[in-house]
Amino acid sequence: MNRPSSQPATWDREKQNYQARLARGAALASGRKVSADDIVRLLEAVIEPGDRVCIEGNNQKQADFLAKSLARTDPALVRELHLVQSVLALPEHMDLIEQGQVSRVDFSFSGQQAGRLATLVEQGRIKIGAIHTYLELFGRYFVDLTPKVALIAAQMADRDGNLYTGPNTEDTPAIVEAAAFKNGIVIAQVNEVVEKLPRVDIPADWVDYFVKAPTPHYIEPLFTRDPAQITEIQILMAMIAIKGLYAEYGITSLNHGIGFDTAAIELLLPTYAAELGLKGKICTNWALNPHPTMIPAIEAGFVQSIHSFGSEVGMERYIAARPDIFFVGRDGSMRSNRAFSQVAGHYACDLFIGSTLQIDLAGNSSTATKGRISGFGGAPNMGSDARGRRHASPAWLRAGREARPHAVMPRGQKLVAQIVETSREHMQPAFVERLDAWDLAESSGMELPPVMIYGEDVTHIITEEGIAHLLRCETPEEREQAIRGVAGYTQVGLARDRRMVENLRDRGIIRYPRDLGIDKRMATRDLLAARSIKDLVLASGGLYNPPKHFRNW
Amino acid sequence: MEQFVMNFTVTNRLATTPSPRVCGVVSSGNLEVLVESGEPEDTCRIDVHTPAEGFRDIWSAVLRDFVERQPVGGVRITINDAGATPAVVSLRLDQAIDFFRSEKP
Amino acid sequence: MSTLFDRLFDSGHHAVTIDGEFLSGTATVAGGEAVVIGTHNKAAINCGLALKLADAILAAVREDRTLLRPPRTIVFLVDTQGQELSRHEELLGLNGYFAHVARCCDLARSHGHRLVTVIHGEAVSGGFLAFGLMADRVCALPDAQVRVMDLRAMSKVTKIPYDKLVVLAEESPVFAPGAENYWRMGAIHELWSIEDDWGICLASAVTRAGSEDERALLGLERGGRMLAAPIAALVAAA
Amino acid sequence: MNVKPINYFEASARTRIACLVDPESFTEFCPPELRHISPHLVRLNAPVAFDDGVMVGRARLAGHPVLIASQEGKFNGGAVGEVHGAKLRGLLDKALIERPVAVLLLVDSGGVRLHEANAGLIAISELMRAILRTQSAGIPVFALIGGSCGAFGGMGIVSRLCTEVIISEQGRIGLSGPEVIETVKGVDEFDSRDRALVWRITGGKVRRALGDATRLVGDDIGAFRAATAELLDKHAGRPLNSSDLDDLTAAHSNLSIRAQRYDTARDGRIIFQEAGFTELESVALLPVDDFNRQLEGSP
Repeated sequence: MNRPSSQPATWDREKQNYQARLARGAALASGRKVSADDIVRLLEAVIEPGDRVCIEGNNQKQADFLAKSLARTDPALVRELHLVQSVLALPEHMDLIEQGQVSRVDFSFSGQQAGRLATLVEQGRIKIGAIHTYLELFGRYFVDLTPKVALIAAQMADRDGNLYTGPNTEDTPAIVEAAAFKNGIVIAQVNEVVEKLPRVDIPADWVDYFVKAPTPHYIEPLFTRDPAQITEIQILMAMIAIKGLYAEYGITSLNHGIGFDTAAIELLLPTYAAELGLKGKICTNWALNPHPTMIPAIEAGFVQSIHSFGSEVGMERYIAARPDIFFVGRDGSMRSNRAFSQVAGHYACDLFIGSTLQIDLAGNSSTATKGRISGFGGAPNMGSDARGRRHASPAWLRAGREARPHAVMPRGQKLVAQIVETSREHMQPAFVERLDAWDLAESSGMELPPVMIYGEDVTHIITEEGIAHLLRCETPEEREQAIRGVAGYTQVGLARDRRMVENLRDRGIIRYPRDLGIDKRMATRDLLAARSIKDLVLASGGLYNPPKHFRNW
Repeated sequence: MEQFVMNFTVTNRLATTPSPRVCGVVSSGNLEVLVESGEPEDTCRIDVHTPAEGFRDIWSAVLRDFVERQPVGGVRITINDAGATPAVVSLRLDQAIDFFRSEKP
Repeated sequence: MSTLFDRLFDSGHHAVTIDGEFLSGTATVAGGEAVVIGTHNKAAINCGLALKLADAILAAVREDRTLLRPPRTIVFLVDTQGQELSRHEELLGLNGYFAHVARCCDLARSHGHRLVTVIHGEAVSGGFLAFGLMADRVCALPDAQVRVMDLRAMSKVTKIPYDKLVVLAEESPVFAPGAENYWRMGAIHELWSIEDDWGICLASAVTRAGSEDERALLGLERGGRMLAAPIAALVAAA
Repeated sequence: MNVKPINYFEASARTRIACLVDPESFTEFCPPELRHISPHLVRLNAPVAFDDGVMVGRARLAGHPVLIASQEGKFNGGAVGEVHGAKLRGLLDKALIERPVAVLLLVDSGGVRLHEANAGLIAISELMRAILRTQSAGIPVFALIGGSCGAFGGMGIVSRLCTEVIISEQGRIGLSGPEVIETVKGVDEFDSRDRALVWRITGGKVRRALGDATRLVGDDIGAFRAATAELLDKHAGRPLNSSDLDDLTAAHSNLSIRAQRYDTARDGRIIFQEAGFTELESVALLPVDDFNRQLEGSP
């Protein structure tokens, strides 16, 4: 037998490295506590070139002070970093690339920085590993993209370093879990240091350092949609969605996107849907951020439960007062969790409905436009059939039967709907022969065109023209005509085969408002349960406290 | 600015001559539609004023469908558009003609 | 300032005091005493300045009434860059202070005072509305700058290309800056040249100042504002 | 379904008139089919409206004859151009002939229309003089303010010339818009995105507390109608006394006192405080009726 090499095997190199980092940081901390003045030096001490770093931040909560501090480190010391994080939202994230501290990124969404990122990619100054979905990126934290350094944001710490992440827990547990248990350094910025936390969300022994940031971490009120901006066309589409999709399939568990189209549906539940007798029959259980536009539906008793990815600014008191609906801790504040809510949206919901910018003839949809690399966050997880799903529900089973009428083995299908007005302002078409995503992939050297939801996963398209039941189509040709049939006056719509479209209509694959018994003239703003932010405040009994730039009184 | 007129010949004609009606407001993404009685009685004449140039085909498709839905003769319709989508144009035309018909002469 | 006063008032006879951006006093115009109220240094009119203007007008009315003498002419010397832009002024309700100045002008007019404006600097937007435009007769000196907004700023707000605005401004007086444009539209009655004897001009302006608002007709006559008068007449006759 | 009140804020100018006055009583002067559009907008290739963004006419309200104008805030921000301004001015000229109980101006305007800025500025000056003349003739002029554009620029001045000002809490009166102040003076001077602050500076409640508005009503056309009817009853058969020197001297003294009292104020909270409100943070959310009760009950 061959003996292994004489060198004894070492199995804790990473651990030794972790301890060496802690030793370098020790002089700059008092226990786990670091002062804001020392944070840049601490980062320089514990970070090594080539590290995978996660700067926590989603489209809501941001570890903005740590991001700023990292951007102030010496690029000679802190370099060749690989960012592995949900969102590249802050200008500092881009500064890190421009300053040469970061050379590679893996992420999910870039929002406001999409334009700058595209420029940096074209200039060859940054390499993108992949643009993930949230779940996919979280998954890779535990396989091949484990962060070596996690810079996270929490609301409060106690003196020992236990953290309270509060209503905006969001991504923190997933990030910390991966870093803390794989020899990574966890550094938290907190808004306050207190004697006793309302509850412990992250235990102190998973945290290496915490720092009180000079200003509270930024939270974007991303899910606030002012009802005043909802149009008659969106109301019409919401009526079609409620009658032609929700009622038709009896959808009880679901997720909504964040646009005005879905906000319109939410505001029609206590009025239009209630009149149709749908209370208790649809929209009872949600994976959803606490949208303010849900308040009237909740107050009307439409909703049984909501689990959230994150929270929403101004909704704190309302949520705390509705523990029957939201997931609220023993302390009274909500607990969100993006990873779990994404899992819920993917596996436990029967329907996802959201908007998009472009849909092609196969039903592929994308929000990507030329010159902007933005990604899709969680939409692809929600907006895809969960092939691993094994529990049945009437809506899921029915969709499965419609999609595979001849299959021998009974199986369901997730309902994935895109809701979109056929043209945006100034005749910009939502339906196109070819997605802009192809051009973007070409110009940025991406391996895949950035498609948000693949056509094969889309079961329904709703426009102001009507609803297309794509899952009922038998051939790709039928599918194309079904899409053209609701594409209105876009070139795609005008090129439809009128005979085939009439045939699809006879078979209930395309249904226009008149086929559904919807009177278009009823589509007025009077149908909204709330027509302004103020109406939402009143509906909440004064518990909802909207962000100041949403108020007009 | 683009301006054009389209005339559609229809069989239905109005029994009465209601007063002119205006529907909608000229604001971004919206339009106003003025409906009046006009000559000849088998024609629906539609004047369009729009700031978006190069969409005449779409306009004619939208208007053709409208006249198909609401074949009313002896009517003159004038549109001041401010970048409305076809969906909004169709909805406003339907509302305008409804209001017009319900108007007393 | 005193060069201007010397040219405007009879044989340089004037007693006008300068208090910051505010001018007030008396001077001889066409052989009689006139009240002088004005602004200079491109004053940004705020509540405080509006109160001073109003106060001076009320004082003139009160004095002449108390002394039982014929109402004196009031000369407004206008130089304003517009209203002061500030949160504090808005909170106080600057618009209401401007309305008050307008009411005071109207009161003076109804008491028989003739109101003559001389624009000697800028006359811009809200400042001009409050102070100057309410007079019976408005005169502009050669370097007067009258406007709402300059063309570059207008181009930014209306999203109409600047070059296009410049071309269109040649054809029509309705939006581009310039005293000449306001003359064509009837809001400025007289444009004085550098060669004119401004004292004689002012005296003649006082004589010609009428208490009816005939600016729309004047704009029609001068070809700069073709619709204001006929449309107003159409509505009034409906 | 329950019948909801019709929001004044989001109603169109036409709907406001239709719901405000007695049914079927409105006759429009210079109606859209006459097509008196702005030639200046045409020249600049900008969208035009058949009524140029304002309708004027005659109506009855609670039986009282009135002349009425309504600005369309959604068309170019309700801004005043040559035709728009001439219609308003013509309406006030007509008041001298018809002698209605009052002229109602449903103001919803950012002021002068930049596409025809000179014509707009002059038109507003003419309107100011016309209002003063109408009042001198004993006819009151009311401003009703509750639209998305409020009453700004020259129309802010015009509103404060009116005999009565009825405003909703969504309504605003001012001179320079917050965006303009922010652009010129910076975000520290005025953060226009802080809507709550914007309303504490120019909004209906603070204007009512200062006395710049004579009535504060809810955002409901019915509430505007009720308040207008009440004021028409008050004015009917009693011609307005034109302001004399004593009135203006008194007004002057009030404005001087205000300027001194609030000489450094930059936030409406201080005005609510001086008006006797104790819970300053909740004033914004206070229902209109409670606000009015507390205000009128205060010294």
